[in-house]
Amino acid sequence: MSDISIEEQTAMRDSFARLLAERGDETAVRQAMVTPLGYDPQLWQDMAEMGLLGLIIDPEFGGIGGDAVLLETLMEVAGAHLLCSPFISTSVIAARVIAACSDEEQKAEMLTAIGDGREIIAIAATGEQGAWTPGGISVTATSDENGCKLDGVSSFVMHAEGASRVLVFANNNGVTGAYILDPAASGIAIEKLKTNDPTLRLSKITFSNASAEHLPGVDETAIGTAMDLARVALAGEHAGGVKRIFDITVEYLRTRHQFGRQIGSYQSLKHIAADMLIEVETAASAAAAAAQAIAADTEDAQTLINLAAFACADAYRDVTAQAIQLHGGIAYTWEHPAHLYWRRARTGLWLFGSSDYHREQYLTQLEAA
Amino acid sequence: MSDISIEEQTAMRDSFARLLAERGDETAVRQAMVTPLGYDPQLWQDMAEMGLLGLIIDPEFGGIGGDAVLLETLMEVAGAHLLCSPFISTSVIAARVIAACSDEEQKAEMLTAIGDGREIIAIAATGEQGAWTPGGISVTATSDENGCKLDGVSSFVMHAEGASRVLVFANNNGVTGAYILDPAASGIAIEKLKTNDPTLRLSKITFSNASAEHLPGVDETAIGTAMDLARVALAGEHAGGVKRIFDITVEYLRTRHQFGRQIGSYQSLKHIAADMLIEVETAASAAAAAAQAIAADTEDAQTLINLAAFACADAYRDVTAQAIQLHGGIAYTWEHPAHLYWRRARTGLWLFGSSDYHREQYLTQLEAA
Amino acid sequence: MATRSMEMSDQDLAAEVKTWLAANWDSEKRCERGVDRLNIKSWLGKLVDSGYSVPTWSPDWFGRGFNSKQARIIDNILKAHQVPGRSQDRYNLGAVTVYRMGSYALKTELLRDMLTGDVSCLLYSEPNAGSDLAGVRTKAEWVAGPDGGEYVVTGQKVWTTNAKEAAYGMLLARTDWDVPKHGGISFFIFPMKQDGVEIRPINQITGESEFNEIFITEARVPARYIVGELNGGWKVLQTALAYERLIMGEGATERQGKEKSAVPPLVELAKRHGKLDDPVLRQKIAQAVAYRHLNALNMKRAKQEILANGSSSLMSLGKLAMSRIQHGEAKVAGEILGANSLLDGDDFPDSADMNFDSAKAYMNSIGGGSDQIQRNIISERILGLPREIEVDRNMPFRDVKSG
Amino acid sequence: MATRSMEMSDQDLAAEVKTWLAANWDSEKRCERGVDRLNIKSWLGKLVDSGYSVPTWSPDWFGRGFNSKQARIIDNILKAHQVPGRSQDRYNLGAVTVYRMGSYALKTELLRDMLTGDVSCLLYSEPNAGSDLAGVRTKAEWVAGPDGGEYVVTGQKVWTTNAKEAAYGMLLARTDWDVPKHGGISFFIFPMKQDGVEIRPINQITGESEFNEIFITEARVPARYIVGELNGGWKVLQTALAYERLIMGEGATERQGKEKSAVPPLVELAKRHGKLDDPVLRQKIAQAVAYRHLNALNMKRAKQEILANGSSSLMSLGKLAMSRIQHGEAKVAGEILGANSLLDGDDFPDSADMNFDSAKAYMNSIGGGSDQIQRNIISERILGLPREIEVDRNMPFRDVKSG
Repeated sequence: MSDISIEEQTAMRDSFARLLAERGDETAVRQAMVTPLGYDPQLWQDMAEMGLLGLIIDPEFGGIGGDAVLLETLMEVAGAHLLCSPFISTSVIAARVIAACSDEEQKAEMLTAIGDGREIIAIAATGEQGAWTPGGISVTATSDENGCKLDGVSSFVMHAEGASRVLVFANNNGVTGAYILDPAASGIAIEKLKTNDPTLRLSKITFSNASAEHLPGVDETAIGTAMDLARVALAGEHAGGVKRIFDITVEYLRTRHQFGRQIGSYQSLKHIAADMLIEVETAASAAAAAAQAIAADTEDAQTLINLAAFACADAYRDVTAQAIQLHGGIAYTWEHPAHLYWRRARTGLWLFGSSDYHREQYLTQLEAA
Repeated sequence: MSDISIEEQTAMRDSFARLLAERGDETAVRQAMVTPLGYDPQLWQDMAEMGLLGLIIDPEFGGIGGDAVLLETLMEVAGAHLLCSPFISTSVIAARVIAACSDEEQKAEMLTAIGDGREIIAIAATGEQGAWTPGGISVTATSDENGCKLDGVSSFVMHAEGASRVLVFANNNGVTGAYILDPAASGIAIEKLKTNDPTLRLSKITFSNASAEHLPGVDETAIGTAMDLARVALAGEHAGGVKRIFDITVEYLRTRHQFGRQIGSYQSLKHIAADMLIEVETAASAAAAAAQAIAADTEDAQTLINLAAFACADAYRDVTAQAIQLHGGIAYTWEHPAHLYWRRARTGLWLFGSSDYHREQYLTQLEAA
Repeated sequence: MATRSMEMSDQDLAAEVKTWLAANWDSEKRCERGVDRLNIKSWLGKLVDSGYSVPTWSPDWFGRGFNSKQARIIDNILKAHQVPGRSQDRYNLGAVTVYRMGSYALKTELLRDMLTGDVSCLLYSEPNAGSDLAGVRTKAEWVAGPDGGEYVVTGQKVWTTNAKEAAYGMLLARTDWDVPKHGGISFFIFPMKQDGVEIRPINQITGESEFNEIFITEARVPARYIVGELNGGWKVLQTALAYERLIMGEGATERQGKEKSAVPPLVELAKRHGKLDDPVLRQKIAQAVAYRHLNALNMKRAKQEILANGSSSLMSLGKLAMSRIQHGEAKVAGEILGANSLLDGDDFPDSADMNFDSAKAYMNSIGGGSDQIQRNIISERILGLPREIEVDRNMPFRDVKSG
Repeated sequence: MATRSMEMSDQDLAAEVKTWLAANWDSEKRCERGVDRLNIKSWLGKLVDSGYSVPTWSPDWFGRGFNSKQARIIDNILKAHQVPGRSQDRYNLGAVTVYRMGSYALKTELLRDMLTGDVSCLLYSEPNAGSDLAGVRTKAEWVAGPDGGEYVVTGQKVWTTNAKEAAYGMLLARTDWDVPKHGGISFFIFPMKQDGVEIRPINQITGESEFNEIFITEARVPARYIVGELNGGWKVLQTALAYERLIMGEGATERQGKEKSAVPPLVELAKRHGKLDDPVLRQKIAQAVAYRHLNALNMKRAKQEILANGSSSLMSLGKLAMSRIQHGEAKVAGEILGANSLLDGDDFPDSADMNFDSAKAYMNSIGGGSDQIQRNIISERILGLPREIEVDRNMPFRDVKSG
């Protein structure tokens, strides 16, 4: 559990929300999403100044030392605003992986740089199957006296654009580990992938005898923990996003008139809205419960992580799909925000494992209970 | 294709409907379903007199010579009235299996008796898995100079009550065949099974060295054809049942008032009714298409049989479930007919293969197309 | 009577209750200390007089003026000792209604009996007034007599539990037919044990008969047994329903709490029937279990919100969510059982349970405000969307269409 | 002009058309016989004069008075020879509207041009009049002038296809603001090629821009271009919409017919991505394919009913059913593609198709009367349930709330 007071946490949440309202509104998102980088470097710097980039980094390395609960809360804010940023890559996955590194010097240098906003770290975590499981890794590491070399392909690499380093999960003689290298290094070929969600930046990286630095002490468990934290961050983002698009939709139901009545007075639309509310609240409960379980390290943490992963993603998918339907024609236009949430939701269905995968894992956990 | 004229077919349908309206209404169903027999022998005799029991039997043996289309049409009438009878057992499965028998004397005698209403034939088609596939048979036949003996268990036996004979599918040295015996024969133990649908009679039969007559010429294909015809008959029953419970429900929406309005004026109920109508019409189309394909022996007949099997069963299940919900409390009472349709629909989900099984078969057919 | 103080410490309170219990309740024999067999009426009297049965009520009326946290302390101790008659300020709906809304005279006359064994039942719903409770057509006509006279009641009520046991029915009846529907209803504490009250069990599709129809033919109820104002019954009902929802809600959050750690029943069922390896079923089982789990998480959050703010809009979602859960679980159970779903009865207990649950699920999705009514409530009260148009709201009830 | 006779035999008709075609159409060069390159205007003129372009219309107006079966014979021959300009009596909505409801003068002035290249577009929907077409706020104000004067039109229309190509727009505009909404609308054949008409493409979530917004600022339309009565536009619209539905329905049943024998695209997709062995996906694929198959069976039955009785209520179900089909297929395609669903563009054509289809499915579920409107129509017109309460039906349009 974090020792940051509730008041401080609330204050952080509020100032993050203010920041995004000012500098990360829909217009800003639309501007950022069409840049090659895919995010607003100035906003990234603002987040650094608020300490957000070191949110889960230990105070020893200049971070805030927040726990999963605080992370989830702030991700709800990010999700509500469709924040485009390498936050999950850099400040969640990389920060958590590096925190497990046993080379204290390496760790201190990199964590401090992450918190300062000096590092953007791309995450090469899975092969072309997009499985985000240890079995899905298809990069091989070999090491000799001259250091480590990477070979193979990693796809669905998040935020290679603008990244100062790439964090790669690779197998070295059957042992999964973490490696880090410069994206401009020789032996690394980055191919940008066109995505359906314009706020998402993905690449495919081919490694051919590329020199990389090994992060000692980072084993499969540490990587799994980092990815699970990322799943909860994503669940929080979903919970925040689904709430916002729902609020936008209910507001539309209140203000749009057809046949001389608010369309929200039509029972079929009211009933759809009621069903949507269950999904919205469920996403919030699931994401929060998973975060609390991680923070308190309870026995059912893994169960709740898997539950949140599919429940939040599915809720986001279903609610955004209905949001477009309830808006009617206006949401069929690119200019309306509904499809941005809808695309983000559809992204969330696959990142870090599909809903079917997480449902299967959830059941496996329950069998063992 | 049958050479019975459209006019004759319509006349048969109408007189069957009249018969059931007079002698097979809800009160009659409720009376019959609590008798040990589970059907009204007088009504069965009336059906015999109308020629219905020989519906698909060749005129040569005193039948009408109707095809699958006529059968499906009449089963819609039966379904609408929740007819309790051994019709599918006796006049569809047994009649079709026996028609494939190569012993003309045996065939003539049995088919004539079926058409006359003198035979009620129970069908022992599957083992305790309730799979209704050749692989699901768990009765073994052995034959020597003294005739055939049956051993093993058959469950979900339809209408053993009151049956004059039992038709058994059994494996003889790896060859599936059909056998017939007297339910009172030695070596046969019939255990009644309690069912959820009070209009359904099922038993488990244990055979221990029971003497049976073999039906020569009836192979796995002939049995499969008979079971497929039964599936289409059942699909027709579903199509008729789902239409009737839907009509009952819409009528209730029109006449029931709450808050000073017909409840059918509430948009959410109207919309549920609209969605139900799609299911109702779809069931009718699917059952009819399968029947037409069998009658015309088209290439896609097997595809359409599997499609009708799951589409009609699922439609019946979903519409009856909504019918109870739309009626509210009144349909929670035993006296209201809604639950009788609901139970019948739930029976249909499993008889002759589950919806998931038929979906799987359907896809297999399509792959081969 | 003992201390009333709100400032009493929790420890002192617990000690006080335990001392009293030790003196009055034999935990081993589960009866009043000093006797051999529980005489429930006598025991309830004792408990009511102690103030522990309705601890949040005023000391003028069998209570102690405790707050709800203190009441919970008392309740937990009584529960641990399996003491009957506890928490009647939460669960005895008839008594709560009389206490909250009855006149001084009515409380004096009825309250103690209602706390010491005079069970009450609900006489709200009618065949033509299901979702629309304000559409009641049971009529109550005044006739002169001593003590304010009495009302002669004729009509039909449905969906009543405990009707046979009940001494009183909380009756909604129409006392004025010439005003709009909400304005002509009165709320009576109606004596059940009299001629003119016929109770017939309802045969339900589950095979149970927990509910009854009540045929009332010129039965009598004293005018002084009206709760609230004459023709003010709708308001009384709203308060009574609010209590009912609160109790059901609390029950729901409490029941939820228990189910967490065990292996879910659907998983056990699949294991028992050798279906836990079926990948198609696994997805369906996981989703069905998840819905219940997620609802439990929502209810847990609701409880936290109630503790923090005194209320939670999440509470209203639970009943609707439960319909999806119950119907869904029964459906998946059916798919696990396969053709065995056709069977029933003692020889096939898993099938019997599944079939029962499939029917029983309608109890939640229809009873106590159908799913459709719940969606109205959620969209109107929580989301603030416009109310359904009520065509009969302002017309004299006589002219309202019914059927 | 040739025989008009309804009694003409099908063989004679076919022979006549083929003879005419042989004389006038060069099937190899796909243009008018005797020239090297198709001049569409000239060809359309020739076809229209032959009567084969609108064979069911009256001989007074470019037709031959044939019945629909005969028209189908002509159409099939022209289709086989890839002749442009056929079946305009079914597909040229602007011309059909003028022919069916326009005045003699209007037909004389416009009809031939509309059949020989003057395309028309629909100007019905507005930002505030989507489901509620009678809520149009585009205003048309009369000014005096020769030939009955003209109307000055100002307003905004949306969801118009072919706006850039169109010579005319079928315009719904308000000509009286002081009567209830349905009574103050007129239907104009509105000239598109004029100042005051600005066309802006709409960027759609599919990435396409097939629709436009039309900003009309003091544009002009002659008073004689009103179809039907002044303020009688609602009735004209209903007839026009009925034709549109009929055409869409026919299109639907025709398109359905083709897809039967081939392996369904979802099966091919799963095969391509090595997922056809996944039992969970197999169930979902089978169900998605089945929904389309079942709808085709419904539409086939509809067609049989139409042939037998002239109409079929099944027809109205197709559009609603199509929403479930299209959204469902796209969803299953996404599950087949897995994480590749994240990708898009030419490098990932299966993903691009799936993502496009996911967005495009809203075209059916929202456009042309949303699913919700379809359910109203089905429940009211087919099932005979009561109409939605229309609060604005009888109030002067000025007072109607909008937004």
